[in-house]
This record gives sequence, structure tokens and C-alpha cells, in this order.
Amino acid sequence: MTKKIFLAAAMAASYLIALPAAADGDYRAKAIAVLKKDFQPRGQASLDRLAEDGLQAVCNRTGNKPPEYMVKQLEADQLADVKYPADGKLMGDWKSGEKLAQSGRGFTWSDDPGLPVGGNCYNCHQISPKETSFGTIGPTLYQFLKLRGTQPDIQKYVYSKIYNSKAYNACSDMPRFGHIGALKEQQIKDLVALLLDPESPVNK
Amino acid sequence: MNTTRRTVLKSATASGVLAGLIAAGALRPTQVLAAEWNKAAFDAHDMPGALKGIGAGATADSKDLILRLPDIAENGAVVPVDVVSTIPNTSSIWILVEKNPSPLSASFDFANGALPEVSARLKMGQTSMVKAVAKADGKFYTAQKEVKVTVGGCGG
Amino acid sequence: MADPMKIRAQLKGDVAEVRVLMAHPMETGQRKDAAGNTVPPHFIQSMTVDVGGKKVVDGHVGTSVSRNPVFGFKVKGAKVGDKVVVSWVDNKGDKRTDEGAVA
Amino acid sequence: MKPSLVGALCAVAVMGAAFAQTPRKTVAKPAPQSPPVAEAKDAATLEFEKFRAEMEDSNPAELFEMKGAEQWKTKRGPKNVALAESCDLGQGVGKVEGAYVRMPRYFADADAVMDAERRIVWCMVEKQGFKFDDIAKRPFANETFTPDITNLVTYVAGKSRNMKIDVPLKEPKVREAYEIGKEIAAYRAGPYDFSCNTCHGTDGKRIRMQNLPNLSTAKGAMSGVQGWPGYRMTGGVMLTHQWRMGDCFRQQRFPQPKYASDAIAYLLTYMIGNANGQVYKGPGIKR
Repeated sequence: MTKKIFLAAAMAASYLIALPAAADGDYRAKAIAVLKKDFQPRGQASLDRLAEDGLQAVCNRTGNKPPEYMVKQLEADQLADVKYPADGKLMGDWKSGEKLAQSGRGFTWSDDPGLPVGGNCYNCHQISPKETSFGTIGPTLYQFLKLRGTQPDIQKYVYSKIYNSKAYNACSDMPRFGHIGALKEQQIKDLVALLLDPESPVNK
Repeated sequence: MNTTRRTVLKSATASGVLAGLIAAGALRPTQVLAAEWNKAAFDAHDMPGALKGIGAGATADSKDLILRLPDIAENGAVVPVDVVSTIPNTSSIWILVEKNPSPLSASFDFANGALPEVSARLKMGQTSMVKAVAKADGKFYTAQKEVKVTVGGCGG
Repeated sequence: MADPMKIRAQLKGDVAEVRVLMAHPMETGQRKDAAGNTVPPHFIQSMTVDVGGKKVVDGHVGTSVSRNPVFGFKVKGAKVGDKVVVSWVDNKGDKRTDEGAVA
Repeated sequence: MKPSLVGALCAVAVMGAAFAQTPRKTVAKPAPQSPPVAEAKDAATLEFEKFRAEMEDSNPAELFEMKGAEQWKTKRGPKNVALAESCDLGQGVGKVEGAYVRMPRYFADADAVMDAERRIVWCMVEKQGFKFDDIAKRPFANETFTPDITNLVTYVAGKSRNMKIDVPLKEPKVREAYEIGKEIAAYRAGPYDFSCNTCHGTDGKRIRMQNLPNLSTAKGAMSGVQGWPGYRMTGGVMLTHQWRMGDCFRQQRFPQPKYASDAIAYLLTYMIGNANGQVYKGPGIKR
């Protein structure tokens, strides 16, 4: 651990200690106590899901706007968590990616934990022009190759973004699909292809 | 008119006498009300069969038969429909959904001052043509409109 | 026993707008329950509407009318206070008659 | 996931761990994209709205309202008492008019902030002698079953038709419930890092074709209030706010909130409180 990181952690700690009293009163603590008291496990949704991990804790305490020095560190840490394919290939099959993007299932108390988890992509993004029922929580991904394809390391960026969205936006609304084990390596490759394969309807 | 029948029906509902009669086969439920439920028409599995069942061999499209339906159904389980006939002497109206497993949805006979119009709510399993048929002076008239269904209404 | 209907009849000019809500599952016979068993058909087949002691509508219904059906009719020549009586019978012989009045 | 539920110190410990990782070379971050187009109402939504008034005017919810009215008046339960002669919804015993739009509120007899459904359940338990666990076992309607509580809530809601929402936020206990509810709405956790606000904290967003109200605004909060309890066209079932909140948590990938609990009452205080001053149109119809 470098001295700089240690300093950042120490600053974050003092920031967090200072924050709840200043901004939240004790309502936040009370809210957490209420959640703990008033929820019950059901299906695969166990009570440990109510606990924050480190990143959630920071986002929750800062209204999803951590100070800049923390953002850099958080994003770097999340990026460090991304595991890239051993074969170095980041593009899979866009057709499989499209199917995966359509499925919104997975992780709810009513989902069968034995069944594969969907990508949930169309819930929030416009992707293929053929699918007109799309959400708008995230940006449109239509014409992705044309709009973004010239960026350096674009495949690596897309793979990493799907694997762990927080590597690029510490408090992003988007889930960390690889980090939590929701999507496997091949599935993420297929989604990369959906966005970057010139044959994908996204780029037609 | 059947004030008597209604009284019988009401008191029977309270006492359960009628249920006994039905169970004994003395009085079939459909006979309590006037006309028979047209089994052949309601059980038909396609539009020609249903039209044949209601006796509508030859039909003609009429702009005086107004069918009001959404272009896109918000939910196929509940599709609002209004049918209004301005064809003189319209005595009956039928509503049919072409792609439903049994296309005939409902039929209505009007009398004693009832205007030949009806509103109802339909189930639609998929995008389909909806057809209204009106009968006036023994002739059959039709109107139709396609309704797009994105969420089907027959699977529950 | 079947739940009561809700009947509303409003006079506009000399036309009564009659609206009926019926409590009925209107099972198509195609739906599967949570256990995967097919739910048998159970639907209203016939209905009548009487206004002021005269039968005005004689209706027949199939499985593709929505659950908890809603029907609207218009009756010319009705007066405030006229009794509105609606009856239905379903494919199992269950039935229901309810009354309202033109307002 | 480490349990760090209460207090800042815990979180700092977790934070320390998060920061202890070695930084890696950052991949270039592409420029931000142009915003999505779909803010304007699409043709489908406009088409639905054309038929909305008609659907609302003849809403099967009235059937449940009617049944609830009957059950409100009828002597029921082990104590054989009618709610009409025993239950105070905040406007006096048995008084139903305007009660729904003035809840959640604080009830001293229960020492709790209660939304309408929670309060009626409390009356059923305390006044009529029903067992809470029996009610909580099957609290929501499905295709073959509608619980009495759903009918009762629908009836009570219908008695506030065309009245203004007036949650008494000036009462300290209600105010506190509101503030806690606001924190619950902002709390991100679970496998997807979702909070209520992930979907309901910004204007003009939607999931697939479903518009998402921003519950922090008066207008958005009202669209979270309007139409509940609602007759759901899918399945033809009558569902309440308690159900709606629970189903949001399901989709948030959270565990299940307990029926008629503080958590739901506080969240409802926040949402309905934000809708104060706007006119409630009674039980509605939902897709």
C-alpha cells in the first residue's frame, strides 16, 4: 500500500465519521435499524443482502457523490477486481448477447436460483433498433460502434464496464454483473459482441 | 314480459330451490334466461365457423357500424370495446376476436327501447382483427379493426 | 355464492346509460395455476337486462370476455326510478340477480 | 458481503479494506454519450390514455369497494364486533370519510405511525380479535383469492375520493417516519446495488415501457399514490400499496419486507407525504 492510498483511506474515514451527524441526523442509522428489524428472508433473497459493502457504504453516505479523491480510488479498486478472459479474446457471439440482453430475470426472491441470470440490459438501455420496448435509466447503446468504436481499448472498456460498472463511475446505477457473479465470462463476451460486432443489429 | 320469471329467479336464489331443479335436470340453466347459449357459434375455433354458427353467411362491411377499440392494447387481458350501430332496425350485435381460440366473444339482442350499442372488455391472446357484426332486417353487416397486443391476456 | 353485481343507471335526456360490473373469474379453461394444473373453464354464458319491467337486452358471453366483466348499454324511454334488474348464469349453473334503479 | 449495518465506524472498517487493494492501470474512459431520446410520450402511451377515463369510469375495483363496505359494517371476528363501531382511522371511531388521504399518521393507542392498511389490520386484531399472523399469512390477492383486508382498504380508500392528500407531517412522530422513509428510499444494497431511488429518484425515466415516477417530487409521488389500491388487469386482482411496496423490494433484489411493518409505513409516509395537497381520485386501475 502506498502512502498516498493510506492517506486517502484515512481522509475517507474522517469524512465518513463527520458526515452522518452533519447531514443525516440519525435518520440513516434508524432507517438501517428498521430495515434490519422489518425484513425477512425469502427464496434466495437472504437478509445479508441488506448489508452494505464498502462501495455501497460510500455511495450511500455521500448521496452517490463521493469527493473526487475518493472517486478515483474507488474506481481504481473496482477496476482491479475485473478478471479478463485467459485467452485474451473479449468478443463473443452477438446473437447470444441479444438473447441475454432481453432477459430481466435473476436474483429476486421469486427467481429460481438454479436458472441462469439475464443481462437485464433492455430494462434500462436502448440497444438493437428491433426492440422498441426499452428502458431509459441508462444511455442509449444504439450505434455503439459508430459513436464509441474509435476510443482506444474499446473492447476492454466494454468488457470491464459490464463486469464492474463502478470501475468507471463509482456510484453508477448499473449493477456489477461480473463482480457479483451474475454473468459469466462467456456471457460478458457475448454482450461485448452485441455492442461492438459490426454484424450486430446495434451497428446496422 | 317476465316479471314472474324474475320473481321466481330471485326467490329461488335465496332459497336454493332453483339449484335443486337444475341439479335434477328439470330446468337447464340457460332456459332460465330467454334464448339458448349458441354452443356451435361459441365453440367454433375459427372466424368462418363462428360466423356460420351465428347464421351470418353473407355479410357486408358498413360504415354505419362503428367499432371503437384501441390501436394498441395496454393489456390484452382487458381490451375496452364499444360497438354502435346506426343501421335502422338493428336487432342484434356480435363481437368476435379472430385470433382467439374461440373467436366469438359475445352476442346481444336488443328490445324494448335498448339502443343497438354495447360496451364491453375483451381478452385478447395476441394481435388480432376484432370484428363486430350487426343484424338488421335479416341482413348482416360488419366492421373490423386490428388491435395490437404486446402483453397477452389469456395466459393469466 | 357469487358476489353481488354493481349496477349504475344514469338518465341523460330520455336515454338511460346502464353500466354493470359483475364479479366473476371468467376462466377460459386454458390458464394454468401455480401448481401447473389447468384451471377448468368457468364463465358467464348468459345475461339479461330488464328496465322498467321490460327485457331490453338478452346477452350471451364466451370465454374471451374479461375477468370481472363490465358491460354498458343504453335504453331509450326510461324514467328516473325505473327498476333495473340484471341476471346472469354461468356454465356451472351458478347465477346471480341484482337490482338497481335509474337515477 | 460484510455485515456493516449500523454506524459509520463499521463502514470505515469496510472502507479501509476496499482501499487496501493495489491500484491498476486505468483503461481510458470514453466520452459521455448523448442522452436518450425517449422522454416524449410515445404513441402507445397516448393510445392507452385515450381509453383511461373509460377504464377508470367502469373499474372492477368498485366490486371490491362494495364488498369492503359490507365487511366494514358487519360484526366479525372472535369478538364479534364491527369495524364501523370500533375502529378509529384517525377521524373518530367508525368515521371513514377522508381517513385514507390523512394517513399515514401517528396513532397513540398503537404507539406507531400507520398507513391505512396497517391501521385496519391493527383494528381487526385489537378490536375484532383476529390473529395478526393469520392475516399476514395471505395478505395479498391472487387469481383465486382476495383477502378481506384488501376489500376493506379499497372501501376506505374509496371514501377519500376527490379529496386532497393531507399526511400530518407537522406531527413530530410522522415527521420522523418521513425522514426515516426518505433514508430507506435512498439505501443502496443487495447484489445489484439498487435503492428505491435508482429507479424512482430521477424524472422522465422508464424500465422497458413502464414510466417510473420520481418519488422525491410532488408530481412523481402523486403518481405513486394515484390509482392505489388498484385493480390490476393482469390476472384481474385487486392490490394495495402494501403489495406495491413489497414488489418493488422484490425487484430491488432485497429480501421481503414484513407485512404491515414500520419499514413500509415509513416509506409510505415519505411517498404519500410528498404528494400532500394533491387530489386523490380513489381506487384505480393498473396495467
